[in-house]
Amino acid sequence: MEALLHRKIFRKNPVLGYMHMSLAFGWFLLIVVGHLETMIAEHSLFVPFHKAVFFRYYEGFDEFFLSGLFSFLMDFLLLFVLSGLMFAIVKRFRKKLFGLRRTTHLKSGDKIALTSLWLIFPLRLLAESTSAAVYHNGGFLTSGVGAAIDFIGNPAIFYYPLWMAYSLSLGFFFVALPNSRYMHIPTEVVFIFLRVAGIRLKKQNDSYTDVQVFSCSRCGICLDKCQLSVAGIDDSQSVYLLKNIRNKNLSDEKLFNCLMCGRCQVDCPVGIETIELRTVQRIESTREYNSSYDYLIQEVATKADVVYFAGCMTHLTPRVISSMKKIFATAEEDVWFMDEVKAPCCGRPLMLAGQYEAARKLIENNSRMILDSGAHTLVVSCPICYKVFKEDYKLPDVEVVFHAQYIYDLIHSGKLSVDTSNQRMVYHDPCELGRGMGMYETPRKLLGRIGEVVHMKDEKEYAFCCGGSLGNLKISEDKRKLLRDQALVTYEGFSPDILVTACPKCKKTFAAGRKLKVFDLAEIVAGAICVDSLSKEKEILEKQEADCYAVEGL
Amino acid sequence: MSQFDFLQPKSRQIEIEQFDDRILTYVLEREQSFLTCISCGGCTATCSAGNLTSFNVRKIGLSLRRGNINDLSDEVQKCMFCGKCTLVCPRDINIRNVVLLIKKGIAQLETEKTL
Amino acid sequence: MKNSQVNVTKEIADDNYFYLRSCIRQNFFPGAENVFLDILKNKLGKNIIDNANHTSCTGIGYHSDIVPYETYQTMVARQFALMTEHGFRNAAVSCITSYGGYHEVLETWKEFPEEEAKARKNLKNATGRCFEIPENISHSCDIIYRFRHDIAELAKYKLINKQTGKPLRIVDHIGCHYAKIFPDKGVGGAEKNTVLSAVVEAWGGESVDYPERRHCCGFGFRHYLVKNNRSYSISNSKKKFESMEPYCPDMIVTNCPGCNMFLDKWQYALAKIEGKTYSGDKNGIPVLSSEELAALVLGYNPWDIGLQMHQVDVEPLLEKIGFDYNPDEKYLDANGNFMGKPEFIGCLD
Amino acid sequence: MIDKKHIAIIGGGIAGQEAASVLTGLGYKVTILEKNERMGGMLNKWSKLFPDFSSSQLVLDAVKVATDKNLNVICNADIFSVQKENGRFKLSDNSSLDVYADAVIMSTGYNLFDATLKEEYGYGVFENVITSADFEKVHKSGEKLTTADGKAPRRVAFIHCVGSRDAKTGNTYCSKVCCITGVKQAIEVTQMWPECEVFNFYMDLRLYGSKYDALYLEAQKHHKIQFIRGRLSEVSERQGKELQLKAEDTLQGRPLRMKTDIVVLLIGMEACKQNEDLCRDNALELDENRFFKSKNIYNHRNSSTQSGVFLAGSCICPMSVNESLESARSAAMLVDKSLKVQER
Amino acid sequence: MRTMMQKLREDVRLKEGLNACMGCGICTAVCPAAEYFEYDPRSIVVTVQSGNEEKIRKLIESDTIWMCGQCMSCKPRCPRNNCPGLIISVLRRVSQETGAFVKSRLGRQQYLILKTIGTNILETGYCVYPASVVPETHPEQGDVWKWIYDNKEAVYERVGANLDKEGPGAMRKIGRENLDELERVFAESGGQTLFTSIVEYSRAYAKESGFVDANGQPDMEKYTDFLLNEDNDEK
Repeated sequence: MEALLHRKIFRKNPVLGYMHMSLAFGWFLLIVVGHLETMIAEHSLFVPFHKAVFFRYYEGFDEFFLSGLFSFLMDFLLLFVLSGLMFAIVKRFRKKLFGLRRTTHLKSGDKIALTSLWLIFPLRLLAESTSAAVYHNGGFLTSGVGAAIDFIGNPAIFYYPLWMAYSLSLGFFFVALPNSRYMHIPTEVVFIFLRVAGIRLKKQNDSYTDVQVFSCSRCGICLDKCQLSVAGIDDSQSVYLLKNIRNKNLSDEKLFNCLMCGRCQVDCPVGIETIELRTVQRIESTREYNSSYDYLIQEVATKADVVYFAGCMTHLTPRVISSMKKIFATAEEDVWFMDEVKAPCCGRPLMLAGQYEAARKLIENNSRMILDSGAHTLVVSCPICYKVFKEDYKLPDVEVVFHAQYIYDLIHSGKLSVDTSNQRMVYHDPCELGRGMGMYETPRKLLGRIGEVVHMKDEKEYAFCCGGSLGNLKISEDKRKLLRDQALVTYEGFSPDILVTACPKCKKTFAAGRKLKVFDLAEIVAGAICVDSLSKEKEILEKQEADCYAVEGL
Repeated sequence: MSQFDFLQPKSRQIEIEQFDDRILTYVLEREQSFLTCISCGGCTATCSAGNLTSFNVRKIGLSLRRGNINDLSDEVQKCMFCGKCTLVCPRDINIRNVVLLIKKGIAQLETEKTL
Repeated sequence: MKNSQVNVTKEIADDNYFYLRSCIRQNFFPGAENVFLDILKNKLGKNIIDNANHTSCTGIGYHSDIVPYETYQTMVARQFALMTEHGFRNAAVSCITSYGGYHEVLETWKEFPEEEAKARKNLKNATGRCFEIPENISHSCDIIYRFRHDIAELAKYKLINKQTGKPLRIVDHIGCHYAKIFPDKGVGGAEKNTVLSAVVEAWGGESVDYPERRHCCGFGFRHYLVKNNRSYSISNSKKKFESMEPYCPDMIVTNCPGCNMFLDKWQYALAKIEGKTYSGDKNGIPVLSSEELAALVLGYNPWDIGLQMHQVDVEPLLEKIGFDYNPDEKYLDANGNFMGKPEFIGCLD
Repeated sequence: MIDKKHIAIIGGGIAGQEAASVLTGLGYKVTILEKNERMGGMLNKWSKLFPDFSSSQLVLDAVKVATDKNLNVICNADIFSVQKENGRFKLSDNSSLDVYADAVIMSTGYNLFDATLKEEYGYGVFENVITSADFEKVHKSGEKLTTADGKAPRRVAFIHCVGSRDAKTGNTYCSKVCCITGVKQAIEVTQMWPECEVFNFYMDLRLYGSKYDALYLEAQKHHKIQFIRGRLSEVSERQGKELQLKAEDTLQGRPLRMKTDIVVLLIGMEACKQNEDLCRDNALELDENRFFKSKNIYNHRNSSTQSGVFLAGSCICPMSVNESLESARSAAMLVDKSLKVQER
Repeated sequence: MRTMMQKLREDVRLKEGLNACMGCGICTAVCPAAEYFEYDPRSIVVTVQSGNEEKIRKLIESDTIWMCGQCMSCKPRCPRNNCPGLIISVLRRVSQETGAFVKSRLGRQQYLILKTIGTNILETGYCVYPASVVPETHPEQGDVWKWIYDNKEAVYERVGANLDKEGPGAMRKIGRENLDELERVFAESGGQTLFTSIVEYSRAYAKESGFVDANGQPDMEKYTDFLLNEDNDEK
């Protein structure tokens, strides 16, 4: 049913949703009802397919059970489909009315199929109408049009040619289908079934990738969701990716020109795993040259309850680190700052570049370090790291916690107390955290304890990418700035006091835009720690210092 | 002439004329921003991999420009793609892509002997 | 180079020289030193003394770092003391390393008088000798340069190919320590040194420039002295040969005994290693010092001045000049007896 | 009584002319003493200006002083003595010319470094080694830069810091404008010969002025000019007059050898030799770089060590065109101020 | 304890050789050694200029300082009137005085040079002496030299030299009284101390490295063999 209705399209735009529904669902019903009608007319459960499709051609003068109702129903459905078709034609030329700014470009296979598709239903109307004129068997629509035809000339003259034209257009459509976007009609059903059954993409090309690839109807909804369009990049979006995979002409320039932000995937009516599909292609494309990182040596781990891994990017936002340190100290947590001096990257950036095998090496190295520390919790403050630690590291008995959650828990358990203020904050969902890991509420709850989080339209799964994404290896910095500004201008519209995010990369990207003051949520929390806990922190620091002196014998 | 086995003259002087610019061309065709490198070393300073081993991103760029493909293919393997270099580059060079292209270019050279 | 822009005019004493010999030249080309003395005394009528008491200046030891600078200064002071004792104020130096060294020491003493005082004290304590600072220190090539026109007047031969009538194409190599340490101490300065090219031109030859003209021959002191290090030495000589090869030189003239020896011997070694010479023939490019060249134009018997001690055969060069010599005397000893001959002369079989 | 006061300006380059037009505008009587036949000074030799490639003629035309009853221009006047006599200055040249003035502005400008002094670079020896001034001459003529035998160069190398920041030439100071000139001329070469490879050998790129760095970026980005950090050690000529360069690629720490068709030496600015004469009969002093010494380099940059004598333009230190003009205007204003103080 | 920098500064040649380096690379550009070794005189000067004790200590323990060929081609080019070659001489001296030279392969060769050139100087008064240019260890000297070597007396006499004889002339025998003076000069001016320093540190290193004879004393013959064959790492 989902395949026919596509609720997501409705969400995108009701008119567009109606268009697809009327065409897909309407046609489906025409076939089903027509079949039923034929079955009743023939008094048989098994009727030849052509008989049902061309029923009005065969159907002569005989009245049968409910034939009047069926005539009406069939005409109504035809009208339903035709109305959709009308929208489709309008959409081709006036796409804005449908909430679409862009539509896909057609290729020759598509054009034949599209033309056939457009012709099928008007021809059917005309053919059935002539039948209606000849046999007087039509419903309200066909008999009406039939009467008009009768008025123009002898319907019997048009009778054969029109039925012939109708069947030809139908034939053309099915012949053109495998080479066109309408291939999705058969494939999608299979795909939706498999998806519901819980099957997901593996890290290599296989038949399931083919199923997904062929399930794309090239509706183009992903085009508008894609922020790259803002920067004038309009040949690398998911729909083109799928097309290029299908046509086996995918270039690196297009493959790696994607933010991997996941906005397209959220809105894909068919639910194609666009990001995973692209990841698979990147893996395939770079399989030849994964690095071995022989130089990595196992550093000695420090025993602690909690391991903090700041990550590469966080090292460029030292305020986040100092905030985390302050939070740890205030909460009196036993923490080992694993990459304070040096540690390999988490591996996620390599994965985004397709180099999963290479990332494995870093993951192994880091895993051993974390396990050696004997910690029960790994805290990360970067969503890029969080995703890979959570999904790809095998760390038995170690809970991987994002700092938002971790801080929230500290507050919740009373280890940390924060002051409230009336600051208005816009919270920017980092791609890797939001769409990537599904974490939307925790940061908001946390920030809500300190100030007011402004509610926006483009948030959570519809949030913008900051433009700084590591997923895109091709986009120039100038173009990144356009994406960043798109988000910033939108956020500015809500006149917040500050912009808060939970990703060092987003923070740096937005900070460079100089439109709003940008903070990581750790900074917000660290800045809001109650005086009470502050004095406690001071006490601890003094004690630590005293211990140091004791050790050094001073 | 075994008695002369101590005589193995080999110059390490850079001869601009003898540059192997195949990888450079390959990269520049796809990533123009590399042209504007001023060899400031910001990338090397921030590099995550450079913190762990002798890896110098700036020198990767130089080896690329000077056509030292041998140096390049060994060195470029050390990159972890973390992207910090790109973030600090004063000339907004897409260094991650440059590294990706070098890796790709070298892999292609090795398999196909052409680019 | 004829059209040199900067003319470093260097003072060269015109008589009364105290001769300071070169370790390497005595060792490999002793005839060159003898004939230099002979030319000065007997052809130009100058007063030059060859003193038996002077020793090596220990410059090779100094530049290979086993002789400290204080010791080197004191050794130089001893040479000056011998000069002083014999009443000479002008040094005629055979060796380029010494030449550079003497100037280096003098320069240090000028900058840091305490160093001179130390050297005087050391010398006094060790030998009881005292010295005065020489008035002039010239290299043998300087003196030849100074009297190049006198020599040209006395010359029996010109540096002209007798068959073609064209000047011989001569490349020069200036020892690094001649002018690189103190450019104003070399005729023409460090960059476009003219001390040899002017001599060549005065005697009818054509001085030919080549890109690596200023490059070191590759001696490198410790680089030659330790066998395992000699790749440095040969590589740099090779660089020079490669650079001069396209200019088809008839010979190389040098002012430095070390360079003279290396440029001669490395051609042979390179031929053995690479099977190649840079002269277009199997012999190699003859390498002569300015002393030997002067002796040749003056018509000295090539075997009296020791040209049979060169690995690259000089006979083809003698033929080009049209030199009247007796090839049969080449390997006869002082008494006219055959003293055996090298198994092989030249570079390639 | 401004109109009675007479100011002599030594040097009719852009600084001298600019100062003259400010002063005549204020009503002073002004005499410009130019040693050459025509006014305009060194800028006459330049074709296009950095950083925007405006024609130097635009500046020359703009500074050209309008004929004014108060203005007297004397060309071919090679002043060699400035003496103070009875509170006025007496300026004399080699002929019988004597000019009396109440104040003097020195705008003697600069000399170009004589590249033959940098022997190892072979200027004057190798035909394909030229200077930045030679390049301007070619550019100004509208011709294209070619090798000595008229061929299109396949490669051109620009050498920075020739006669600047070099103890060997006695000029240890930075001439300031050569870096940007090198970038500008490198671009001009690629504009003449799009296929030509251009290399700039530099020690530091001192692109100090507004919009200069943008030109550098443009040179890299759009003109594919390559910058190698290393000071040129020597130039030698190969057969066929092709040149060979030696430098270190200091960023790699390796020596580098390169063949090239043309070498352009970016020669620095030196103080005028006449400055020494001009100091002889008065309290004027030269600084360690042989430029005129200012009373103090911060707030009395235009005042010389001799009261009544003021400094304008690149006789103070190397300056670009716009700095020189600004300097001239401020010198003129200072003259005005000091004469008014005297008046009172 | 004097710092490395103090030791370097004691040598007057450091003052002559180092004014202030701006890292232009003109020295490396013209350096014959830089062309064939992983060697960069510019960076040596920069290190000395930095005054960083740790770096200087590492430097004098390294092969790097022994790569210079002392041609002094760097001297006339430096725009700041430095002389890298001279600075390197000072580093080598301190390296030998402090024993750091035995820590590098090229540094250890100083013992070989001492044994050949040092011995020549003290025993003959010459740095180079015909009998010590043995054709077997000097194959590049070629067949002509072999002939000269084999017929020394006759050949030198033929060309007017005075080999090993009294009186003046090329390759004459330098009289005992002169050699005694020479020895006293070495003793007086620190030459002998340096010789001793090189020998002692080399003996200690030989012992440490297991070149010992039956009595547990350093076996310097074995050590010399080791040095002669201690090869370039790159080969």
